[in-house]
Amino acid sequence: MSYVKLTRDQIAARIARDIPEGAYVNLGIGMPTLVGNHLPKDREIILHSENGILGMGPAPAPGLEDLDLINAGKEPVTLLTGGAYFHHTDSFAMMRGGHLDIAVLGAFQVSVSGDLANWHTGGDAIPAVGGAMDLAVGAKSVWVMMEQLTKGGESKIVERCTYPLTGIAVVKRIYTDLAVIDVTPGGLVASRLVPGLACEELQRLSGVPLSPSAARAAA
Amino acid sequence: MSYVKLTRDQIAARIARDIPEGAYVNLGIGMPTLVGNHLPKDREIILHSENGILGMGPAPAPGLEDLDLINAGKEPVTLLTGGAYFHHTDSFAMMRGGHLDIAVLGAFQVSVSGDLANWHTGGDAIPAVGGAMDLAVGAKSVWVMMEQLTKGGESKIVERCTYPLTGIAVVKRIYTDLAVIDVTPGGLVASRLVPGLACEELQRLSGVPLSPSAARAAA
Amino acid sequence: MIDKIAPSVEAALADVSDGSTILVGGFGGAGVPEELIDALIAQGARDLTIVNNNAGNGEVGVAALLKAGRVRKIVCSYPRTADSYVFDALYRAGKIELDLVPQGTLSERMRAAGAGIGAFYTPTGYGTDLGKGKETRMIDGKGHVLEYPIRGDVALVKAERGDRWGNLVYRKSARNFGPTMASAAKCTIAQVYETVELGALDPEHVVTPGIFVTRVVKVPRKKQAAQVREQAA
Amino acid sequence: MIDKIAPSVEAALADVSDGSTILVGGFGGAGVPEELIDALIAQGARDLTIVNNNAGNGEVGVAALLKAGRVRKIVCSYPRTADSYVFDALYRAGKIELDLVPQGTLSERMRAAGAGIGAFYTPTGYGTDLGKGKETRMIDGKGHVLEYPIRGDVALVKAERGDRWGNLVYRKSARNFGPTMASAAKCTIAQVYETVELGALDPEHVVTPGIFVTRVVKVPRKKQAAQVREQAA
Repeated sequence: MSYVKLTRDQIAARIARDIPEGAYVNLGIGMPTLVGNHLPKDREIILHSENGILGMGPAPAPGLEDLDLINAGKEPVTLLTGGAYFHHTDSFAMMRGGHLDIAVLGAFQVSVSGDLANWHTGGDAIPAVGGAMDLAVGAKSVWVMMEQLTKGGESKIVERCTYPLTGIAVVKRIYTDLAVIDVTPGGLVASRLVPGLACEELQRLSGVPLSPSAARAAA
Repeated sequence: MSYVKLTRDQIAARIARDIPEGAYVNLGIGMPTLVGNHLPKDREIILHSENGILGMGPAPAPGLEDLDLINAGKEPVTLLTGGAYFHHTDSFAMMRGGHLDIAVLGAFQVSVSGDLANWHTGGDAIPAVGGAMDLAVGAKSVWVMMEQLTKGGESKIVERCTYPLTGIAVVKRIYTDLAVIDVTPGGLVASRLVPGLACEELQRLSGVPLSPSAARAAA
Repeated sequence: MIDKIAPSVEAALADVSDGSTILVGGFGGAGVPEELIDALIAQGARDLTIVNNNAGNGEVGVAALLKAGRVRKIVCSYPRTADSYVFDALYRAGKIELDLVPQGTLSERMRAAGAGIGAFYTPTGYGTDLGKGKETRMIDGKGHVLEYPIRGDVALVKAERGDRWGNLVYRKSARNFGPTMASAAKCTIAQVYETVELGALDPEHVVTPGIFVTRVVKVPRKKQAAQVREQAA
Repeated sequence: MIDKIAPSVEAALADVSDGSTILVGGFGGAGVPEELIDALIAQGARDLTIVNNNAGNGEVGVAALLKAGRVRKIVCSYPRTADSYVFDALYRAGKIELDLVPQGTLSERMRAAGAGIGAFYTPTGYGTDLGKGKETRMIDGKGHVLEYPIRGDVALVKAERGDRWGNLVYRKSARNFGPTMASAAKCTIAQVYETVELGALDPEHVVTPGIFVTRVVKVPRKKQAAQVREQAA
């Protein structure tokens, strides 16, 4: 059977739908930022930005940018009614202290036990970590948003990360362009595979053991 | 020769005169609170209160008490123009972090090396420490305000404290009803003895070695 | 819609369990969540650990909770006051455990809980009876003791105003332990004199962002003002 | 009379010594004390350690300081940006030392300096390359690394308004590292757009109390507004 990969916006929309009302959420820089465009309008979800914002809103209309109001990716944003500002140390206390319900992060690799590698490709690159490690250890649930495979066709879900780690056993769920994969004590569990993709084929592509979700039929 | 002991208000006035303009100062509960009544009107001195106040002012006029504005001794106070409120953790960060220039504390005993005992008389009493230990380790200069002798005539300056310690080697200067005694690496140095009191007599009363200050004549 | 406003203090406290650790705000008469404490007494939870700066005064608030026999242990910095006789009697009778903690360490240990800090070294208490039995370390020539977080199951705090997202502002020195305790408990309940519309609190002036607050409950100011006059009299 | 208002950025920075550790506020374009950094370049201090979230952009601010050869070492969380080419070249040439610190640990280490905490255990970085060589400890089954304070000789921060006692308020996300850095240095210099009369800042809204501030210096908003428009263009 043939299947069509989800676009980044489709993955983002899927993640957005899974965020419950009232959740405090940090969207990592890069791909996860897209999730903000898909949040259901009928739910109040409170976005946190590491640089001292709760209740972060969407980008301002052109011409209304305020350079004192930016997100972690340094792009202009807005503040929702009910939002608040605070300083960096308080902001990271929220992250490290387990007050965020969900952090959606990009990744280079995720291991079968939930190890995350998303800050450094090693080698000659100048390393830069930002707030990635704080989010990885701090959020109640770390969700990864990434493509299932690298451009070269290698699985980004691996037995053991070869890139430098961001955190150990921190990832709870992986949203890819092919499926949703939960990291459970019993191993990886796949659900919501794109139509036409069998779990066996996903496992073959991934090169790691994957079981189908019991709830798959319902997805 | 005969001499007259300073009153508590006279000791307080002496301490107040020694506090320089611009100093950040915490006055401990009990006797040191009196210092606040003697601060020179022509100097700006900023009082800190452990419960989250900088720029604490004197007691309000009767009838104008605000139970949300109290000092460490739980008495109503006022706020000076330029003052600020903050929470307890920030307040103790100021104390522990070395931002206060002077803490004036009462004491049961001070040792020759500056150990302070001011929180617990031991034995059967229910212990209560409050912010005493944080002030003792945190302030740039800890000044003690106390009588030279107990009611029973024993020296409160001792070779080694017998009461439970508040902090080790923290006291820089002791203001008593008889003199001002600096704790220096070379030992205790007495100055500003009350008229008619010789250093030898002070040493005899104290039972610990005391040298006269070289600057004594100037005091 | 997020709505953290609880209809009553009773509703706000309904799920407090026996054996809970409860962080209770206030310093002296300022910032004491009196209505929440009264509701906790009525609610009936037992075998509690109370974290508060003091150990109760007279026979109201924390002292009333102690008198009702609900408290197994109190963690505080200053249990001895002119009218702490309820605590005194229980303590001397061996009916309550006391964990005496220097005030700044008390606050910092709760801050550590809220900030995800596993433990910290503080110079406060080094070489004293309150540092006894604790791990120590010399850092830059200065003695430090190792202190661990104090986590609450519940925090009861008093603020001035709150909104339905749980954002809070306080009043003067009534702020005291409130913001830190709010961050350090699984369930934080704030009593306020005014519940305001979302957006009525300036985002620059919010002291406790709603992320730290589970429930907000309005209590009447009138009663409080009367108490103030009584106490001041 | 206490008067922390300095007449100029030059006067405010006159006593910065060679070899100093300088904490520099800002995250992205927000809260960057641009005028103070420019004045530091003009002042001429060398062999500096700079603590900042980034390692400079383009050839202005911290990047200009780097380009002028004044910086021995940079402590930051995110040195790699689209236009961090000045740092990149120095780093690859081995002409600058990089101490890479996770952002929350960077902030918390400065907070520890300001708060008199000797060291703390954080889960951030445990088991990663950035935790390597550090002391570790399992606490409640979770790995932690031991981190020590970062103290500044000087902090350069940008605030919105300040008074002669040094009280500061910030604007929106320009607050970022300012309050923490202000608390962590021996000498804290704040640039503000407005100096206001004592009492003009509401005591409930002061974010950095004056105790953490050594000097306040006013910089013209006009220039800044122009830069804002340019950068936004």
